[in-house]
Amino acid sequence: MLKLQNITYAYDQEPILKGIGFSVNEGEILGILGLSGSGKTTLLKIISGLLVPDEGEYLIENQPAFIKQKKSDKVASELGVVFQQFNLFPHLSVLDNLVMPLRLRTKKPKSECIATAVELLDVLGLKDQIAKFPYQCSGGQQQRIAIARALVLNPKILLIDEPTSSLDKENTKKVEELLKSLHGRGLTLIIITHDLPFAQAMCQRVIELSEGRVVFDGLAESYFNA
Amino acid sequence: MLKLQNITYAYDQEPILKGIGFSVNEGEILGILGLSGSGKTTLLKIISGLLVPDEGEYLIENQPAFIKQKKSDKVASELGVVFQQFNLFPHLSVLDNLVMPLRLRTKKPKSECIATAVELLDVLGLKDQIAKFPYQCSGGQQQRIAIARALVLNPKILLIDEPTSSLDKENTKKVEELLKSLHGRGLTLIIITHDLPFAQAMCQRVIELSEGRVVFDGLAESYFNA
Amino acid sequence: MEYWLEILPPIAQGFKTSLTVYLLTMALALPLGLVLGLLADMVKPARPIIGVFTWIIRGTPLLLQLYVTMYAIPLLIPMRMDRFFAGTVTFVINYAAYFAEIFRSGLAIIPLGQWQAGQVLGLKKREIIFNIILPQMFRNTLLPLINEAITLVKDTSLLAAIAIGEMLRNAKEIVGKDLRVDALVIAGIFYLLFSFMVVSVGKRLEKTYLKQM
Amino acid sequence: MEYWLEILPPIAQGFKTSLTVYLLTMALALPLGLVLGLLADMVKPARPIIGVFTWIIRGTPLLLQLYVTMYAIPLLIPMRMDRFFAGTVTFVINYAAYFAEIFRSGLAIIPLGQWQAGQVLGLKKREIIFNIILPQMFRNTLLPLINEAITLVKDTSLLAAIAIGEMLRNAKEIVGKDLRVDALVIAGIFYLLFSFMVVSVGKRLEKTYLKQM
Amino acid sequence: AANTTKDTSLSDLEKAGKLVVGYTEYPPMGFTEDGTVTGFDIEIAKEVAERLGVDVEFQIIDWDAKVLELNSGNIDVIWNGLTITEDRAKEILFSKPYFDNRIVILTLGSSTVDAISELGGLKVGVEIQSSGQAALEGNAVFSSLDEMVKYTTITEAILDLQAGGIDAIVADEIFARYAVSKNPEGYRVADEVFNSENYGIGFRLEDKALRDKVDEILDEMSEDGTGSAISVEWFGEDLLLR
Ligand SMILES: Nc1ncnc2c1ncn2[C@@H]1O[C@H](COP(=O)(O)OP(=O)(O)OP(=O)(O)O)[C@@H](O)[C@H]1O
Ligand SMILES: Nc1ncnc2c1ncn2[C@@H]1O[C@H](COP(=O)(O)OP(=O)(O)OP(=O)(O)O)[C@@H](O)[C@H]1O
Ligand SMILES: [Mg+2]
Ligand SMILES: [Mg+2]
Repeated sequence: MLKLQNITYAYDQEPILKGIGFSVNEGEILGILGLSGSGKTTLLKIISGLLVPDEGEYLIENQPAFIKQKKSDKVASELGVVFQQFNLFPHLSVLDNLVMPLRLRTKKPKSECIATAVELLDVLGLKDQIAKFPYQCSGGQQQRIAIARALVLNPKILLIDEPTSSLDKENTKKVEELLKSLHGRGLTLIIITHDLPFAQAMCQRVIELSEGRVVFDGLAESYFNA
Repeated sequence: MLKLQNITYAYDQEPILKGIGFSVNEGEILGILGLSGSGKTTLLKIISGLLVPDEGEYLIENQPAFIKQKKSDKVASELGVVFQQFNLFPHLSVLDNLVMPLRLRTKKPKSECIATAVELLDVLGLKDQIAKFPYQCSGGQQQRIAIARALVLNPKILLIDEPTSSLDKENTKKVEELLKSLHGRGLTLIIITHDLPFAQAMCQRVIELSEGRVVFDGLAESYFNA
Repeated sequence: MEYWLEILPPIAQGFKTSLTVYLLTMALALPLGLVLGLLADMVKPARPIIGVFTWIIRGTPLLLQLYVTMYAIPLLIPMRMDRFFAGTVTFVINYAAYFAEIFRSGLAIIPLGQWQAGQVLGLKKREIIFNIILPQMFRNTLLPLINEAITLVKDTSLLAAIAIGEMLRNAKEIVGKDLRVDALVIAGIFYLLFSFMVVSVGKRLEKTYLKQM
Repeated sequence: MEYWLEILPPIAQGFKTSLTVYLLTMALALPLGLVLGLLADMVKPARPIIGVFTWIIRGTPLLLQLYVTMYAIPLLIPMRMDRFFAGTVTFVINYAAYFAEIFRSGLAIIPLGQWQAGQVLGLKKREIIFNIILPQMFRNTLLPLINEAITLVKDTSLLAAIAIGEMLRNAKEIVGKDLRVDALVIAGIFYLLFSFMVVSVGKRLEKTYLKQM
Repeated sequence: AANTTKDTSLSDLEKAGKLVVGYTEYPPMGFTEDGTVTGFDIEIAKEVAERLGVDVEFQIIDWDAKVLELNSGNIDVIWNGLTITEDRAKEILFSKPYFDNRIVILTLGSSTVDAISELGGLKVGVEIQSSGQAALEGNAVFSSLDEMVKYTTITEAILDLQAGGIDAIVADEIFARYAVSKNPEGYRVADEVFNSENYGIGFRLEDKALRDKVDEILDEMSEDGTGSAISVEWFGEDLLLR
């Protein structure tokens, strides 16, 4: 489904990714692990089309993801992304953070969009927060809102950066169950995380980044048993 | 050292803390646990003097922490705080995020302050990032910068909100060791976390919040073995 | 009092003229300035061109610009210039330059993450701008915009320079004729009420946009 | 050309006057506006008072304010008002009101977390303001401030109303005398150069302050 | 108020030792040339001050603020082609008329307008509240004009005349003659003129003693020939009115 080959990226001359290659198959759950600063978030921004790689090839469903430095429409329409810093819309209520993109993307009537959004927020234990603004929510609530916002559009592939960093055990479980059920319905998942128990519970395959290179790429089982 | 009695707090009529009471002894490591949204961060803001409780008493070294709704000087001079969202200074380099408060508080010569800051950043594996600005740092790097900024002032008590949320195992270890060594030199610690292994490794005593009340207050051992 | 009633009509007539130019200028200069501000923020090659434009327009007095449109252009392209049209066009261009810089400022301080969040949600550029960027930009720029909106109230008096009978000129005319300053007092009250309305609209917008977030 | 050299000295002389008032106004109105903006942002009871002040000052024309300082005050308190002093004081108060609103805007959008971070580091209010808040506020307000700074260049021409020999008046005098517009062209060039300097300073500050963060 | 308090204007002036004359840029009555103030009014005023035994200081003023300047004491007299009108006399104490100014039609050199009646159907410019405006409004031709366009300054009227925005200007003769003298090809003055008007020196309402003294000096100057000499120097003929 996704295929990256020899991708390099540098921030102002400082090389971060030094030739990354791997592929993601449809319906897979891939974990991306690595130390803080190893380039996981940078890689996520490349996969989601926000950064253009300096070199290398990136194919999405066998077509180039970047055509003349501009990302193809496919990238945005098939991918959902949860950012490490959430990037919620501060001027919109929690509900509108979901409803606004949903309405624009699906053109469905407002009431229908609201119903979809409320349902999803409820699953993540956020029913009481829908009228609040992001700044009025706790850290873990914000994280779940960000997850809900990415999922409400029903992406084919979900990229998610540290999804459980601010979550307690119980909420982690909720997220885990939600993602697994969506995976059961065909969602492909790419999860960046340092939460090893969570990774072990979720991922089928794992790659590990270190100093800008892939140092492990294989089954989760063999990674965690090594 | 700190003593809270029957503290209540509400955001616009929505009661969050409903009568919190506990005390912190000198040299203790106290963990505050609880579900997302249970009021941990709110409690931290009260302890650090940023929110004035609606009711209840809060004593710091046997003196009221708030005098006529205004926090006493003691609060700021003895406490160090790491926020859940870091609140780094975006206009200052990583180094200056530490040096600026250090110079203002200690009035020591600049070179000395820089040396102190660089040393601490080095311990946290941030030596290569000192010239960057916060937005140029990865999530885990930002978290460590925030920890460093609170520690550089040598507080007597450190309040720290989810200190390992964005950290991998290796960096969590670094933070753990640093905090333990400072504790050995007399630092009192209040740690809000949902990272149970980390809590177990660090804390002597634990309190658990649920729906605005303290539902557990006792030794860490008995909490984790329950 | 009787005297006031007597001099009110020409002042009110002038006020109507001033108000018309005011509303036209706001209605046209705001969107024009917004487009320029967005271009300067988003389209690298457009930046220096807009930079020169805003420099020249802001760098020369509005009065001089009115002279140029009204008295110099007809010398180059033989034509009879309509006073009202010339005045309005000049005001729109002048204010668009100031608005453009304010909008550019308001855009520059929106975190990159907001654009990125819109992009990964698959929103079109236009949708991102209207639903994510502009609401946050208005918050950042509201008070400076009110400043300019108030300045415009008073700048309408410059229309007199191209012989348009705006309020202040009509009032001054009465003062010159009757040698009583009542007309200026009335004009002053009109200006103050007008600017008070602008400030009130601003305060109401402030409540919606300037709240914490 | 010879004619230009002949009319240059009075224009340059006027420019010197305009420049002096300009520099004095900037040097005094910026800090005054800053204090007002900070008070309005931080001290709740001060807000309505400052609100009324900025409304009245911004709501009435600068020209009228010059008349009041120069001609009305001496009628109440018998004194000979120094023209230059009256002009400068009026300009400072007027611009402080505009600056105050811009600063208030720039302060309102700084996240609360920045204040809180300063507070828990045990910094004094003054230290927080100077080291954390103001640098971020300048970033938020730089371009609107440049707008006002450019407007001030041209507003100095209002000094003519209280008979101060600023540049534009001197130029107009020459036009009236010689019935040739050369003097206005020269004045226009002076204004353009002056505002270009202001814009350049702005661009330089932009590089330091308006970068991503 | 002037009757109840004693008029000390003359002695005050002698005490101050100088006469402050308010003027605007209005060539050739008063204007700046090569950095010094000169003109017909200015030269007369210098002579008057000399005979008063005081120094003279010329203070340029904004014409809109002339009464304010006078009443606030910044200047002692307005002396710059100030037309005597009934309305103004309520605010200003006038000297006897000293100059006769006629109102004329100024056009581009290419125009053929020569009579007032020919203004019918044309756009005519005036300076707002000037004697030109009053003269035009008072004339029968006013109702047949295409439009009377009012400018804040006469300079703008000249600019618009050149730009083709208007066809003629009605203004003071001295200004019109001055414009023609600057550019004899470019402008011309129509033969037929409107009524004439008189210039006077403006004093504060209570300064009667000073006004009377100045009038007395002007009479002297007229008799001994100094006045006419100055007039001839500026206008080529004796226009000083007594
Ligand atoms: N805008 C930037 N400019 C310069 N350097 C950057 C920028 N963004 C990231 N970096 C650097 O690139 C490296 C990789 O950053 P990245 O955010 O990809 O790390 P990460 O693997 O996601 O780490 P973490 O687990 O801490 O989030 C880090 O050393 C970081 O300092
Ligand atoms: N400014 C605010 N206005 C209104 N409600 C708020 C505000 N801040 C927090 N809350 C609400 O108060 C409750 C407690 O928030 P708090 O941030 O203290 O939770 P927390 O225990 O730190 O959670 P987490 O582990 O997710 O960070 C939450 O339900 C939150 O939505
Ligand atoms: Mg990251
Ligand atoms: Mg929290």
